[in-house]
Amino acid sequence: MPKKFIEDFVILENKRQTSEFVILTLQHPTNLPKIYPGQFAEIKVEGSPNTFLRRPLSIHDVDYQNNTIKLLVQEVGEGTRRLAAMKPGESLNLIYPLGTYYSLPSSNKVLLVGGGCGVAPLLFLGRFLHENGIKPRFLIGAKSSAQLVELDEYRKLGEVFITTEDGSAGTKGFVIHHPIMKTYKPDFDWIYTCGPEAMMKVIAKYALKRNLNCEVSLENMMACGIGACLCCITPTIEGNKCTCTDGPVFNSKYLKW
Amino acid sequence: MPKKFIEDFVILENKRQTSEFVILTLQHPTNLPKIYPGQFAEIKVEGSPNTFLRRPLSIHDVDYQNNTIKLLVQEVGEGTRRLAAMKPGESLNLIYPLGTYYSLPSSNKVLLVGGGCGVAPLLFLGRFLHENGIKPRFLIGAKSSAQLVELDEYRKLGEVFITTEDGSAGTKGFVIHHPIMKTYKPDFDWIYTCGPEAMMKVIAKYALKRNLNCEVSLENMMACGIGACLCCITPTIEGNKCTCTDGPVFNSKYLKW
Amino acid sequence: MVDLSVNIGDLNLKNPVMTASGTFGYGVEYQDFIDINSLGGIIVKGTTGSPREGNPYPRMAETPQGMLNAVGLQNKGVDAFINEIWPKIRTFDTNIIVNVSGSTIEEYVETAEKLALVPDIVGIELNISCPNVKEGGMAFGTSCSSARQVTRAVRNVFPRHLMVKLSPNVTDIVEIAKEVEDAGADSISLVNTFLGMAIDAETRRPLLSTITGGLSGPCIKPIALRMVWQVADAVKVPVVGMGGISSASDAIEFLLAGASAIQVGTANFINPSISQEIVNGIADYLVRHNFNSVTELIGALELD
Amino acid sequence: MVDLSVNIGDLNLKNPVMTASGTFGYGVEYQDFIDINSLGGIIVKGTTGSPREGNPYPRMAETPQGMLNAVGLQNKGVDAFINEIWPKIRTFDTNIIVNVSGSTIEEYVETAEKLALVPDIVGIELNISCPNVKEGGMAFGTSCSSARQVTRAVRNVFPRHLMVKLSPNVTDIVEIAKEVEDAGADSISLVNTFLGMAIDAETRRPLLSTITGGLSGPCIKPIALRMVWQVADAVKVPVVGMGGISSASDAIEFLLAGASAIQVGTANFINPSISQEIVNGIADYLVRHNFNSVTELIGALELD
Ligand SMILES: Cc1cc2nc3c(=O)[nH]c(=O)nc-3n(C[C@H](O)[C@H](O)[C@H](O)COP(=O)(O)OP(=O)(O)OC[C@H]3O[C@@H](n4cnc5c(N)ncnc54)[C@H](O)[C@@H]3O)c2cc1C
Ligand SMILES: Cc1cc2nc3c(=O)[nH]c(=O)nc-3n(C[C@H](O)[C@H](O)[C@H](O)COP(=O)(O)OP(=O)(O)OC[C@H]3O[C@@H](n4cnc5c(N)ncnc54)[C@H](O)[C@@H]3O)c2cc1C
Ligand SMILES: Cc1cc2nc3c(=O)[nH]c(=O)nc-3n(C[C@H](O)[C@H](O)[C@H](O)COP(=O)(O)O)c2cc1C
Ligand SMILES: Cc1cc2nc3c(=O)[nH]c(=O)nc-3n(C[C@H](O)[C@H](O)[C@H](O)COP(=O)(O)O)c2cc1C
Ligand code: FES
Ligand code: FES
Repeated sequence: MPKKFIEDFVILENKRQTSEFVILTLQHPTNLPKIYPGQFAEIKVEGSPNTFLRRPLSIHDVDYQNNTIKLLVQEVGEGTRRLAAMKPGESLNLIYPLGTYYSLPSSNKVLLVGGGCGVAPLLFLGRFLHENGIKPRFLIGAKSSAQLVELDEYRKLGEVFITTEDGSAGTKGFVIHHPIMKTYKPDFDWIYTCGPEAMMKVIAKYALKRNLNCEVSLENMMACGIGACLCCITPTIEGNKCTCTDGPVFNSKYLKW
Repeated sequence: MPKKFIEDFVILENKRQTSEFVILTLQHPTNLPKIYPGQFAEIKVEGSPNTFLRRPLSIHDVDYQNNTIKLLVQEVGEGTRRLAAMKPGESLNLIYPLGTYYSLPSSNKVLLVGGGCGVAPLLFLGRFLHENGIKPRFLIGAKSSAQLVELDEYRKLGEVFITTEDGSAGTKGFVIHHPIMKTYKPDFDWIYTCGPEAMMKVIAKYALKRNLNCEVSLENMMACGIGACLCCITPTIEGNKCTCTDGPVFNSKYLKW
Repeated sequence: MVDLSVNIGDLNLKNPVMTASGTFGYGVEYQDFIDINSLGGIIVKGTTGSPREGNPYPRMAETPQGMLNAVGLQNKGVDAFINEIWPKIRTFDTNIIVNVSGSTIEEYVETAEKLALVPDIVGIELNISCPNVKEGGMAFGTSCSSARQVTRAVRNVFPRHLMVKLSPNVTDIVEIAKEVEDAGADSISLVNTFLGMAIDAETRRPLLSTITGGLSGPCIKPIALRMVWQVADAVKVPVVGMGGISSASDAIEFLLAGASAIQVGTANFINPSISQEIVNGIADYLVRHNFNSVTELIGALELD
Repeated sequence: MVDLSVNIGDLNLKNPVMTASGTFGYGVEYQDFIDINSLGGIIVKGTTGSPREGNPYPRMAETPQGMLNAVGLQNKGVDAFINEIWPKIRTFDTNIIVNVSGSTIEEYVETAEKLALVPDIVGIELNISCPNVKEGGMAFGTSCSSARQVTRAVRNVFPRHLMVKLSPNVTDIVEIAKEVEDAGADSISLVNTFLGMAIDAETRRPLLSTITGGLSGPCIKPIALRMVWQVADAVKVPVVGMGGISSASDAIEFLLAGASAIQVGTANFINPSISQEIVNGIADYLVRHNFNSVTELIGALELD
């Protein structure tokens, strides 16, 4: 296991994307350790009396040159609301990098499927694949166009397909309804997905049926994030596994889905 | 009983006085109710996870023209540290005005004796007396000159005497050792005091012995501040009384001191 | 309009929100902040046979999301309550319930008898669970036989609504609840405070004059909620839940767990308008979730 | 240099700071954050006779200054512990104590017997207080007779240090502590978690798969501290205190109340270095207050 750290970062920038999403850029005073796409950090939310435990958030992007990382925060409760209100100069304590990561594909035809705040790890994954000579395609689902974030960033790395539930952008419907889902193998035989569990389950079933490799990233509730409390388990064919150390990225065929 | 309010104030200014003391100026959007010297507010400290109950603080000064009040905050624990770190523009919820107040003296020879953060209500009291044609004298005690706050403000209202424990300003020793304490009646026959309990007890004994009127302001621990919980009691010759509603200002002769 | 009214036995409440004994004075203390008549009921401060001075100062210590108190039933006694206080509060248009405390069964009975003679006092809450007095108090609430005895003795002399308030400092609260129901309680309220302690590490002294005191506030909510759920499941009389309720959502959790009404305690100290805000918040919830009546929430916890 | 070492019966601890079972894995999980060897001891995860999968997800809910857990003793069983885990952790230079849990007296005894055969396991902590299993667990810790029985049965087969961990979900913890002492415990640790519950008002469902779970964290500290104070006053064996300890000052409060050592639990999740910070903080306190040895603090609460 690579080493984990507890360290203070300083907020460099807080960029609001939509009414629900912000992107925080955090800087570390010295060199960052190696971080892999799909890994996450456990974040201490200060000044939020009802946020007792740390909050797990994916590493959204990493810049080793400037020692910065980005977090994509969706405001859903007191903790994420407080994070989304943080100002440049404030400091944030992270335990990181945590958990497993998406594996390098043996194919170069890959599809990255994200929904909601589940897009968070996919930018970093896309960049990582790109750097490794693989051109990712992105399929991003949202309720409506107003929830779509950072499309231009993805487009720098590969082709981007969109679905929205209300049809306000891209194909109307859920990600599974997008035409590209019909053209697996020629177009892709490796799927990475992160998003609402219901979405990931559909994708996992789809992949299983077609014998495509599929890695999913779970967002189970966590207390410790480092494999000590056994609160975050998910049932697998090898018994209960910790989402924080055996995951969050699992090959979907191991999950009891 | 005059009406009490729960209202949000906005911080206009946070002026650091010493390493321990700041003065906060808070503005109310509309006209302030009548507030009397010695009264206090119960303040909700936001963003301080370990500060569960409100914190009682004296009204340090009132400006009806600008609808502002001032608070003199001494940093002693998490709650007061958070208050002392508040920035202009932030808002603060107050229950106020609470408790009894110093009475208008029947004499015009009055001495106001304060120690530590106990000076807080005395500026407002001094101004109130001054406006009522009485020239107050102040006797202010501190550990050292570095703890003395706002002397110029007091000097606008009346003569100021100082004692410090280390002799770094004024007379060396405690307030009770100041030469003026020898010249009661000619110089004063009415004493108002606020500060550490030990100091107030000495002053109260002194006054009792010489038959001087003496009003003290207690700083008992409070949960509600409005007479509902019965946590803040002080024993009096008429039984246990609530410091928050029967006090904080008591005529010292009623206290079982 | 959604219907907020609930019945606790023969008591009709405008809404399920009451205020807890010892945290709301006699109601008058909160008049500047809310309309007392908008509440389902208020439970006044613990009343004893004779006047009591309570425990020495300090009586209070702050704890993580809670507080300890050691007030010790300071009150002017039942006679002063009836003659001086009651006339000032009886005109409130809400259910005013008198919390009755004591050190001996005789004291409980004597107090209840006197209150029974005041016909417009609709009910009493029998406090067999106060941890802050040397004798009696909590002791009655932590054994089945004494809980039964004191309830039955008071039942015999008090003909109107008898709510019995349980102590959480027990191994099996269901056992006690059943005894109390059996002995004639019209309703059961829970929980009173948990026996706790606080020390100042710097001075190496206890923070309370009595060393131990009663813990209340959000910190106890998970335990209180569990107890309410267990008791509501086991008894037939209505249950009134409390322990850390500080928001409409907290209140709804207790209703879902089976409480027919709730009491707001320590939260009143932090926000004196909270009880009324909770009434409004429950109404909003009902609208938002398409319920017609708050009674639809009672015991409506969904299990698989 | 101040002396931080304490003895718990025959166990010598470098300092009074241990980590609580179920909150510190097997120690290895924390190696990136602290030097495990700097601790007085670690109590490993609850170990049972056979492997257990524990309870279904969700197993955790956040509460005001605390959390509920319903892990339910997930572990690989005592054989796997001895064969796979112990070889990896036995070289830590600290006291490693194995928390033993079970559903029946036989299971406790069998597990303890197997651990007795591993000579370098210095002690076990008998968990008669787990609220998260259907059978046994807490039931053993809430009645005097079963607490006595299981303690005596394990005492008969385990010759080294036997620490017994009490449940706080009882009316009279002193009574249970005395039984356990009498039955041969070398030390008593307390408290385990409080039985609590959490509901999501919006979905009207319990937040835990098991509906109820164990409450831990700062919220329980005042009650835990009171219990430690009561038990330390009543028994002769050393007491190990825990419940919400999150700072050196919290730890010192438990020592003052009479604990000879303390365990840090839930706080490890929020700050994985906290146990070592507490060791340092206690040392600073001793210097600042002119004590030579931490033993001077044990039971040193000043009463008038
Ligand atoms: C490995 C991992 C990576 C994640 N990455 C991201 C990310 O990059 N960006 C992002 O915005 N969110 C991410 N999440 C989800 C995020 O952790 C939760 O939204 C957050 O903890 C909620 O905290 P809160 O205080 O705002 O909400 P709360 O007030 O605690 O809860 C609000 C709602 O969110 C749910 N919730 C709370 N905690 C979690 C949790 N750990 N997982 C799922 N749901 C939860 C609650 O059940 C509740 O319905 C991730 C979660 C995991 C486990
Ligand atoms: C009527 C009244 C008027 C007051 N006016 C002022 C004022 O104008 N300026 C000012 O700086 N302070 C004033 N105080 C004291 C102030 O309320 C406390 O210092 C404050 O509550 C401490 O909060 P904390 O969170 O910073 O400290 P905590 O961390 O809560 O405690 C730090 C230390 O302060 C002590 N303390 C805590 N609460 C109180 C309290 N209510 N009274 C006395 N000691 C306490 C604790 O025992 C502890 O030793 C007043 C108190 C009262 C009752
Ligand atoms: C300061 C204080 C005084 C109390 N006095 C009484 C009392 O006189 N009688 C009683 O039955 N309960 C008394 N209680 C207990 C409360 O009514 C309530 O049961 C308890 O505080 C739990 O609810 P909460 O967490 O909402 O405060 C008192 C509680 C506090 C905090
Ligand atoms: C996630 C979790 C798992 C636990 N597992 C065990 C266990 O296996 N055996 C045990 O005796 N106690 C267990 N406990 C209880 C703790 O050891 C400790 O007694 C309790 O959490 C109180 O201390 P704290 O408030 O410092 O956490 C567990 C606690 C938590 C939070
Ligand atoms: S969150 Fe603690 S083991 Fe995963
Ligand atoms: S603080 Fe509650 S009565 Fe004074």
